[in-house]
Amino acid sequence: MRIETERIGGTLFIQINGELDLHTSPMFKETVEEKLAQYDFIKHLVIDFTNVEFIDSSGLGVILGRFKHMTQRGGRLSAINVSAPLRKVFELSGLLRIMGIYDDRRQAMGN
Amino acid sequence: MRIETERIGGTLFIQINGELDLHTSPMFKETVEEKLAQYDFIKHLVIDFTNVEFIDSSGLGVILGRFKHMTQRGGRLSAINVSAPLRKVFELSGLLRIMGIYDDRRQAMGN
Amino acid sequence: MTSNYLKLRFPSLPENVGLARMMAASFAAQLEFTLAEIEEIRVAVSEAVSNCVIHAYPGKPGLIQMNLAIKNNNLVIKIRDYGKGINDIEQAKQATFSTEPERMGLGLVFMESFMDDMGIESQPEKGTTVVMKKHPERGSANAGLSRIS
Amino acid sequence: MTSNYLKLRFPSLPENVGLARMMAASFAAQLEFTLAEIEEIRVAVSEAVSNCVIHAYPGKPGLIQMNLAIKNNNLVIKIRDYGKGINDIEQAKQATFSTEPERMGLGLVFMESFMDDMGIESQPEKGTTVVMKKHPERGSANAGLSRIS
Ligand SMILES: Nc1ncnc2c1ncn2[C@@H]1O[C@H](COP(=O)(O)OP(=O)(O)O)[C@@H](O)[C@H]1O
Ligand SMILES: Nc1ncnc2c1ncn2[C@@H]1O[C@H](COP(=O)(O)OP(=O)(O)O)[C@@H](O)[C@H]1O
Repeated sequence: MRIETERIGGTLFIQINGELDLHTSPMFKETVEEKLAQYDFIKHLVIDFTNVEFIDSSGLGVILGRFKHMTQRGGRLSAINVSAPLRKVFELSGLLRIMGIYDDRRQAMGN
Repeated sequence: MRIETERIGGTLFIQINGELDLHTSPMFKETVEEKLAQYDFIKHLVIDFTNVEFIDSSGLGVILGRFKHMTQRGGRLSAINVSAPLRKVFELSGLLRIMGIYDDRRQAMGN
Repeated sequence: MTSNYLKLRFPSLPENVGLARMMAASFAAQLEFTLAEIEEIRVAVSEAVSNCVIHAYPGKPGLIQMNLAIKNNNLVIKIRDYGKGINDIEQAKQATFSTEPERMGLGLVFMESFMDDMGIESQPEKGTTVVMKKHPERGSANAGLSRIS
Repeated sequence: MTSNYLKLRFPSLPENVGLARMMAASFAAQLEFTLAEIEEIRVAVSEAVSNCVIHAYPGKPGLIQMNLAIKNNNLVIKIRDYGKGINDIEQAKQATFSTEPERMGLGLVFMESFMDDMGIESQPEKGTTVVMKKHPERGSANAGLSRIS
């Protein structure tokens, strides 16, 4: 897995490349938490799932953890480019209902 | 593995897609031998390696077998689009020395 | 015809979760599963092997056995550990139940949802065995057709 | 740190040659092999497992064991069968020597050329064990650098 981040104002864009599972999710968590600690004005986390080849409940767990953290600090988390196979596990896990899911960056920013 | 064949006059073009090993080489052999039996005027076999993802000595063995068959019937065999990793096993096996290796169809036909 | 099988033994290291799911997917490709079904198999195996890593051997890595087999056009996956075991299997199966605060408690739910059949046997301090089965939807239709034609 | 291993058991079916080489390649990816080195590993494993399928168990399929391990930044591959065995190992290793008329007699040559080290033990009617080792060229350089920085 490889993670790219880009901050524009109070929004942190995160692109995950590869598989998000028990092995790789700690690295995702660390990367995001570091940025959130560094810039306390970040209020919106936008995670791009275009290049996510796999996710299981360990991966969903760290996404949910970041969702909770953003809510705590009065912000929010959006997911973009969630493909059909990923959507299924998002749905089963209940994340689909609580998270903002958008088609692309622009839509996520608009809401 | 998937094989495509195209006959133009006395030349049979064969495109191999996938891996040529112990499991798949019998199917390659059958396909070629069937065509050779059907059209006895085929004198040139041109094998396109563009989409060959793997070859080992079992795969090289059936290529050599077809080379021998073509020589027997007074014809020849050419290989085209042989990538660097394949070239190494072609070289080690001695096939590189005895077979015609060309960049593309046109070159193979020209010689 | 000898029907195929693949038996694996590896230590419960996080990096092996990905290897295990890749091997299960490659083995499963012998049957006529759709890509969506292969995805479901990958998730189920990932969950079962992750459970061995986190719950069965929380301290240091232990042995995981994964047996893959084809039986009557079914994929059968058996995943076994010799670790901590599960006290109450019915409770463990409940959605969002987890003995680890940071986890979602959805692993067993995913395994049950994505496979046709899932069974667990466990003994505290002896270990846990999970058996999962899946039948290719398309494969059964094709088998029918080829018998007719 | 527990160093990683993967032990496999499967029947000597031709379709398992591809599975075996894919598993070896995926396991090897833990070390810093180049793509060209991974290709060489795939060929070596393919040859060794094909030999079990054709020569060790010519009649009906038998058991193949493949053990993969990381030892001191080396990939160690052990492939074992309980089949026919080899009468004269030195002769078997010679280029173009084969007991099968249609085969090239290059399997053992490829294994020796593509791996850093290859050893064979065999007993007629008892079986054959091949052990191959390979060290990533790049990995050794990197290990040095990371120690310095
Ligand atoms: N192989 C195992 N060994 C020991 N305990 C297990 C095993 N698999 C599952 N469990 C127990 O069952 C509970 C529920 O598992 P699961 O649904 O996969 O959720 P999670 O992994 O998120 O906790 C775990 O929290 C654990 O207590
Ligand atoms: N696992 C094995 N079991 C029995 N015989 C073997 C085995 N591996 C190799 N041999 C013997 O060694 C010979 C040379 O092997 P190899 O160099 O791989 O060439 P090839 O497979 O083309 O015959 C084989 O023809 C066979 O007689």
